[in-house]
Amino acid sequence: MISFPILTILVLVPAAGSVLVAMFSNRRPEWVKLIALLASVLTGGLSIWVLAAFDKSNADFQFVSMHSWIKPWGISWHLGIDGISLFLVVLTGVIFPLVVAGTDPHHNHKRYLSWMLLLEAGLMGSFISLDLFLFFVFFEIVLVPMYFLIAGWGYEGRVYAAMKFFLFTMVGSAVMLVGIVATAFIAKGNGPLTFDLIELAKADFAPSTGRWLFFAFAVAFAVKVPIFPLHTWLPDAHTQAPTGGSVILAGVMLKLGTYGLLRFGVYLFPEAARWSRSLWLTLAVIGIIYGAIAATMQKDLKRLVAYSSVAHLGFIVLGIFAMTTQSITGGVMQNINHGVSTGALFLLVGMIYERRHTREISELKGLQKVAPIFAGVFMVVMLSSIGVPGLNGFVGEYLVLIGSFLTARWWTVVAASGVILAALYLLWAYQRVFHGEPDEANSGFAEIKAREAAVLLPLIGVIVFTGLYPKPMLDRIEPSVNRLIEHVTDKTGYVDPQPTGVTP
Amino acid sequence: MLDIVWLIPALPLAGFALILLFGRRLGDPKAGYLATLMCGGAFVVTVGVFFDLLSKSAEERQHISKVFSWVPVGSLKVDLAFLADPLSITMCLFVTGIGTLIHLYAIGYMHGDPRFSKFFLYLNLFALSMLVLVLGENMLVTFLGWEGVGTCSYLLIAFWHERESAATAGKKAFITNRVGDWGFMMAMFFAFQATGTLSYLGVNAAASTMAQSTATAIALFAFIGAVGKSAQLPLYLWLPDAMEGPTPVSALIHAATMVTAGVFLMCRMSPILNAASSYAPTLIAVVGAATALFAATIAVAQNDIKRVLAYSTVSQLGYMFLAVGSGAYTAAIFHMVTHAFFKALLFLGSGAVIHGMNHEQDMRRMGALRKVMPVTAATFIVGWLAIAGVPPFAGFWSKDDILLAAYDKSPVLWAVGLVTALLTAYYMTRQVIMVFYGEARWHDAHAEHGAHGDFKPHESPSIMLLPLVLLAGLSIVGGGLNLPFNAHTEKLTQWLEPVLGVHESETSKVPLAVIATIVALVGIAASVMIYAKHRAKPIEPKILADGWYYDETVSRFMGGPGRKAFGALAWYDATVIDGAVNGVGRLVRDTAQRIRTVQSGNVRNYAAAIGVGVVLLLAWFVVVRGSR
Amino acid sequence: MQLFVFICAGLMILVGAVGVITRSHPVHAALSLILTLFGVAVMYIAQDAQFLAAVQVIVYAGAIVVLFLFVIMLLGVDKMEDLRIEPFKLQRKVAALVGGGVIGLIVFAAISSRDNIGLAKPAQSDAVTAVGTVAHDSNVRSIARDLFSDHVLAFELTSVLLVIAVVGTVLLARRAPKPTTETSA
Amino acid sequence: MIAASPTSTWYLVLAAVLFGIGTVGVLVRRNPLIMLMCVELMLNAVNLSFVALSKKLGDIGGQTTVFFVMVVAAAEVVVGLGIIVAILRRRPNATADDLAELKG
Amino acid sequence: MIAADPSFVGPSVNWFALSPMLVLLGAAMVLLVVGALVPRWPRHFYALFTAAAGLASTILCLFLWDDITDDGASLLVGNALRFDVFTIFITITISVAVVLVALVTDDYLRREDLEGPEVYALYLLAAIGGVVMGSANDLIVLFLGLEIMSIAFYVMAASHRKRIESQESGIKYFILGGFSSAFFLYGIAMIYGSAGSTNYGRIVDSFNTTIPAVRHDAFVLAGVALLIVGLGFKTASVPFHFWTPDVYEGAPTPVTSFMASVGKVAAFAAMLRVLIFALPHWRDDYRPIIWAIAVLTVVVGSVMAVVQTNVKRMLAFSSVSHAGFILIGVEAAAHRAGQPDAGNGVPSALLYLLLYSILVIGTFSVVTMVSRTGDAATDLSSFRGLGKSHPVIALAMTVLLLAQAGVPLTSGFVAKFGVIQAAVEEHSYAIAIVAMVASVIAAFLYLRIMVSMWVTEPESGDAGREAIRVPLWTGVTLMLAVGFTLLIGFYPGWLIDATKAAVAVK
Repeated sequence: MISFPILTILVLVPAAGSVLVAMFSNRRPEWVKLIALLASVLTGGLSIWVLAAFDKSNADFQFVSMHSWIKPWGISWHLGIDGISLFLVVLTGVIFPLVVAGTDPHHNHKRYLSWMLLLEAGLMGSFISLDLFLFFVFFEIVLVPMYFLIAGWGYEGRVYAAMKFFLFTMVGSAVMLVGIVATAFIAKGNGPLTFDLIELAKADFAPSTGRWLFFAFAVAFAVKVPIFPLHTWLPDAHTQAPTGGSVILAGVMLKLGTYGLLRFGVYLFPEAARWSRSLWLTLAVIGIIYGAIAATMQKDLKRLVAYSSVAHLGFIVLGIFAMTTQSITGGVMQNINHGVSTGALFLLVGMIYERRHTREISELKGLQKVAPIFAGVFMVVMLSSIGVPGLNGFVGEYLVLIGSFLTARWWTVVAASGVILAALYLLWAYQRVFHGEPDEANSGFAEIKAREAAVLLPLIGVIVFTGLYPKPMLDRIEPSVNRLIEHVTDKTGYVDPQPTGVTP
Repeated sequence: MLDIVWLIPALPLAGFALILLFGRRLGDPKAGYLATLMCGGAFVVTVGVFFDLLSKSAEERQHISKVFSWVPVGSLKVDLAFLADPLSITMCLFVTGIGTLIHLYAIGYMHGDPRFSKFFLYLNLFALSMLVLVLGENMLVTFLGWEGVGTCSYLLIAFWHERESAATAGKKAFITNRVGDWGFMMAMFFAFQATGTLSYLGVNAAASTMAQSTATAIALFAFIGAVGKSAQLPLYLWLPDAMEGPTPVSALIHAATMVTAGVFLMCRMSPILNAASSYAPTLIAVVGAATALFAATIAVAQNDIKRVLAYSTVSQLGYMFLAVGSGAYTAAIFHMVTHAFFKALLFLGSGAVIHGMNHEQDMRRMGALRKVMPVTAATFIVGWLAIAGVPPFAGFWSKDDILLAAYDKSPVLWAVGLVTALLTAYYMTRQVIMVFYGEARWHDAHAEHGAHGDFKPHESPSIMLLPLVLLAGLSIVGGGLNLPFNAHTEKLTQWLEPVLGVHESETSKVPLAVIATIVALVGIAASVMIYAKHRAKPIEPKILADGWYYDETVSRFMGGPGRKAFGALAWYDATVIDGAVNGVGRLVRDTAQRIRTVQSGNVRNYAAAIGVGVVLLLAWFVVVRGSR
Repeated sequence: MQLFVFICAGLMILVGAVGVITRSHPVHAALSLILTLFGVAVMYIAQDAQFLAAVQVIVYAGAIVVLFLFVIMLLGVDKMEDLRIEPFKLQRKVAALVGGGVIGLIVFAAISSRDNIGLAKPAQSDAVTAVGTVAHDSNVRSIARDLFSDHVLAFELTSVLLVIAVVGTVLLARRAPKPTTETSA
Repeated sequence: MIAASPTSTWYLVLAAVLFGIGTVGVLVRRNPLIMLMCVELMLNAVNLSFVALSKKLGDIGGQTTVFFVMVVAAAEVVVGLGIIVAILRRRPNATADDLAELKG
Repeated sequence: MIAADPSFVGPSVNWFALSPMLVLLGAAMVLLVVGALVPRWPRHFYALFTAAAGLASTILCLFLWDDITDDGASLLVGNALRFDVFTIFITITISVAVVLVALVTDDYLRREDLEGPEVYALYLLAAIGGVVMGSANDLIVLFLGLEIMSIAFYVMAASHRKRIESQESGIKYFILGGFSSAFFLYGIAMIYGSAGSTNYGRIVDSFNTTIPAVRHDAFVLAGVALLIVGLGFKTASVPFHFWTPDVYEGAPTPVTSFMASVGKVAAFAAMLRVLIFALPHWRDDYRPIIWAIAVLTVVVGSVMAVVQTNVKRMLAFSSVSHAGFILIGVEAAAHRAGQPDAGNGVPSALLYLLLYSILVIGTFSVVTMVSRTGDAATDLSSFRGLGKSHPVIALAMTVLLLAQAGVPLTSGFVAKFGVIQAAVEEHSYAIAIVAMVASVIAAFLYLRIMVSMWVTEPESGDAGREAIRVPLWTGVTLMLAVGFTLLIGFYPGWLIDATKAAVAVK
């Protein structure tokens, strides 16, 4: 479509920014911050540009850039973007500037921002790489900055949390690496060795083989999502990470898991995905209910949000493996919605922490009286997280459910009850934090500041807009989803079920 | 005129937006006027649409105005579209109409409240959601409004959120509603799978062709939603607590609009209900009747002026569902309308009383108020007569229709309805007497209060009285909408016929009507005997006062076992699952420590280790591989 | 005759070896070592390796053992080592197991495949002649040929080896700047 | 076959036994010097088998090898003794068991 | 006298092919002579001269590489050495290691004020031993090379006269080394007995002829077993690894890095030569053993490293687990032993060796700096606050540690990927997965070091500590190592091609 290697630039800009920041003197934090902000804003702008230039009639990969990288191993620098990854890229591009602008590390801006930008580069890369090896590289490299962000700028238990996060994820990717290599070699046959996603997707694997390989991939992604029972790294990491870290972690990083499941798991091994669907559906539903219940009982505001993520991501997994146009589209969209609303939630919790230096729900009380606007913002974000129609959270969730209902009725019936629990834990928390008469500790709670508002406003805007008018988003996601399902159909003969009275 | 249906919700939306932006600057009372203006405007538009529809022939009284395509994915095509037909317009009429009055009233009631403008912000948002709900062309749009009103009720009930009770009540309302919403969602999913669309027209059209089981499923799940929204057994819990909200809210939510959404939904989907297997409607009727009776018994023993009304609302809603279950949808709508009139009146009246009593809600501290607040008293009495079912007030006619239908369904249901009617008359009378008659108990009241010098209940400002008067008028003549004398006088039936069909009944109406009237009078008489003439001791057993301990049991379960179970799961997560993870780490460390002892630092041990290795290797090669 | 020689030499070897590992006094151990070395030397002769026998006696029995004794004396570490106590309970059991295992397995291997050994007739490079086959070619001469043809590199490497030995001893023998307990010059 | 001349197998067996004894020695003796001697025993055993094999094969290479081994042995002994001297200078009468500072 | 013998023809010698070795040897000699004659020579000279020698041999190797690509491989001095890309690759690796270590050693010796050209000479001589091991075509030559290297190591390990630990490690290494090389030698004897020669080529030929008879010949197999023992000891594979942590901890830190790099390279080169090139007939016999040893090594190494508190010991155990990874490559190679298409096993192992030795030298150069005067401060606590006091050094160390942990965009990942890929190609998935999981365990310890560098706050005791000095050449070495690590991380293609060339059939 265009010769300009926009996607490569998307990765390089933040990376370059990171190096630049790292080289800059630490004595001038404001300059460092400015550079970081510029880099991230530029990236964001580029990602928006991609969104604008994206051809929604084209279901295939766009802006593809393809260069050979490690010839002897058949590895290439192959980037491309389609409806499934498009909005994740935009999300990444948009959230980072907000985080850079909106959150301050308590020490050593320079290092913090440098890691942040590196993280952005890694995330961008993993969302747009179409080469398994390349993807793995980004997928792994992301751990490093996140590890340092948590361990360096986190709270009391940060070292443990960071370690847990790093090792937990690494175990998963260890298995995946073997899976990747095995896939390449098994698919290769007599031809040349290649790690190119599109080439490999053409290969047919014997069912048994495909299933093993699929699980090798799935484990890694299941850890990342996280799917019950591999989720315990998440509450610790989220809670201990600095606000910015949590926002990225919940907003973008978890999506690596669901995205990976869709892009690599299902796309490469449709048969295995179909074969094991009931397992994943069950785990997803368990995750939804389990996460919600666990969230209800948390005493720490951040932990609560973290567990809510477990529940929300459960919906996405449900959608992916229910494998209907609606459910997958909903899942992909839910990726973004969850990113926005949970990201915003973490920002808000962070602001509360900055003011009160506690995350304990029991320490907070009656904030709505002293900071009504802040409370209002929190309310809106919370409602979107609960999934109230008219806000973004609903659309994705609803699509997932209505789509899954066609293929996985009873799982859906149970999963839908998750919306009740979501209301339960969030409203309960909201009541304990914002309602009632503030005690003297909380009566001094400051109203939302201009900068904070500036950071939150875009997110609120997205929340409301996508809630009321999701069509533009859906129009871009759906073709790629259909293409994926057609691919599954070619491989397995599975047909996307249509409701009676509708001719596909 | 029909093309501007979208304007009906648009106006409150505009109000919402304006107040959101400039509310603080407008302040008290301008914001109120703005909101009222918008709601009133909506009413005017509605009237216009109404007449436009009226001018058309019955068949083409149906107009869809699509705003934009909302959620189009694959075979799922959902538009944000509004359906203007007799049913929705009827709803709109009284939603906007009564809504306007309540807005107006609220200006006076909320005067001086620090969050005045915010209140109207919520009110407009509520009106908007309600209108979306009723105008929705498909289930999803309805659901949008459905959840919207739920959210607004949460916001409004918890309006005075500094009060723990208020906050809790709001939360309770929202969550209980969510349970219902789950049902509604299920209904949608079944409908979509069965018909591939969510628009009412499509689904209803397919009703005749779809499998009966599917129809039943849709109907029952939708009913679950309705139960949640319309506070039927077993989900009525939230409604009495919702009295924590400001009185206009109670009026708006409980009397006129929100709670009737459930009934509306059932009527909207009546074809499905008809297609469903017979036990579905029966179930609905039974639940309705049971709720009606149950709530009425509780209302008998309440002392909070608003709680009485709340339970009576639950009871009246039970009536409506009884009607729906009996297939008399028109009757249900009819009663909905009249009930909207008189219940709104009663609530606002009680609000006026509370206002005049400086937020005193306990009827035992009132009495003889008719002297100090005559207008309120007068209007309230009208409402009382209406709800008690005394001809020719509105309540009598609508309730009569329902009882008739119930009788056709089954005499038992009819009997239950009748008992409920008796009780209704009884407790309403009790309330009127306790509040407006007898000796004034509020002089001593303030002694305990001791708050503000010589305390004198006062009549409310005219801006609050005006709505009362208007509503009182409506409560008197409201019955005129659907007089059962002959087909010609049954205006509402004819009007709604294209949507809801007619409920044929060969039972002669007169005897039933007579019986109903007698029963009502008996109830009133009994109440008078007890509370005015003190001929007998009041029968107010604690169990009734405490609502059969149902609420307590539930909340005790939630707070006790329920919470424990949740706690157990959290414990499991922290101990077992996370424990397993950390356990692996510990395992590694321990093994390492054990191996470490071999690393003793002594050369000879190392040599020994090497030697062992040698022997093992030799054994493998010589014995295993060598001996072939 | 050969048998007799084998038995005697074998006895020397084994007795000496056992002596080395059982004599608690280092000097005695060293002397037993000499016994073994001589036994081995005899074996060499019996196997037509006269040159090696000579070297064995000169280098081993002569130089190396003397070196041992010298060090023993020099450091005065001629303290008796009490072999009755063994700090590690398992050590001796393991030692027995290892020794027995090694001997047993190798002996088994040697016997079980006695026919295969020598099956491969080495492809002789022209410079090398078989042991004792050609009369005019003595053992020394053939070793020399082999040494300077096929194994010349190895031969050169030994020089490197010796250089290292020298350098190493120099480096190690150098006195630390702050001399600790001086035993002797 | 009574007065049989010993075949190379006999030598190999003898060598194996000698080797085993040397191994045991390294494991049981605590005096580093004697451990070194035991290593020498092992090397001699190997030499013995080399010679026997070269005889059996009629190949001189084995003997050449033995020559190299002797050189190596010499070098090892020299260096070994050097290290031992260096240590025992500091810690007289140190046995192998005493040298266990580094462990874990 | 011999020369007079008409019938004697000495083997021809291609001197140019031997030049790298000769350069190293010559340099060693010069150092010794100079050291003896001119005691007060500027200290720099020794190190730079050694480095120069290493560099020279590297460059020579590059020329030789061209020759081989043109004329193909050949045998040197009476079939004693194999002259092929494999040899060249090993030689280059070792020479580079010499260069880097020499640079570090200079500063080290001065800090510890230990004199002497001897150490450098030993480096060079040991390097020769290593090269011989890598290029030997004859078990005897291999044995001599191994002894040359080992004896040099014994001496170097014990060379820090002020630290009793150094000498202890020396004697431990010496006794165990002698012990194991006795086994190794015995193994040679057995092979010699059954093959009638110690020359790789002749061994293969003779087994080709005698194979049906000796297919399950216990004597040969015993020989194979003992050879594996000897090589296993040098490569520090479980259960022959016990010396590693003690020696690594006790030896002077630069020497440790030398042993960890050159020692491993040479030992594995020898292992590949012997098992893959000399004993292909027995691949089905030894492959399971290699498999088992590889798994054990990887797991034990990683697990044991977790509980260490001394960084040198940690790295020692991590080097054990790295050895396990290389063994995986060997295992993969064993599948193809003796086949025309050598597969990826050998190349991946070679790649790993090169990358790892540079990694480990870099890592130890940091340890050298941190260990401060006396070379004793190698406890985890001595790294506390390094991120504050020397951010650049800490960053470099972090990169190296991440590389060791196998994080992408570092050479460590390329290396690991290589062996994993080789293993998977031969369908040994189990070993691959075990190895990867073990590497996660190992990652824990690298993280621990990073944490103590970046996160842990310096404690009161640290104030009194001697400040860490960053000498010029050590810094240079570190930067070279890091640069290389990243370069390969981003752009490994050419190096992979090179390793593939090492087994390409000519």
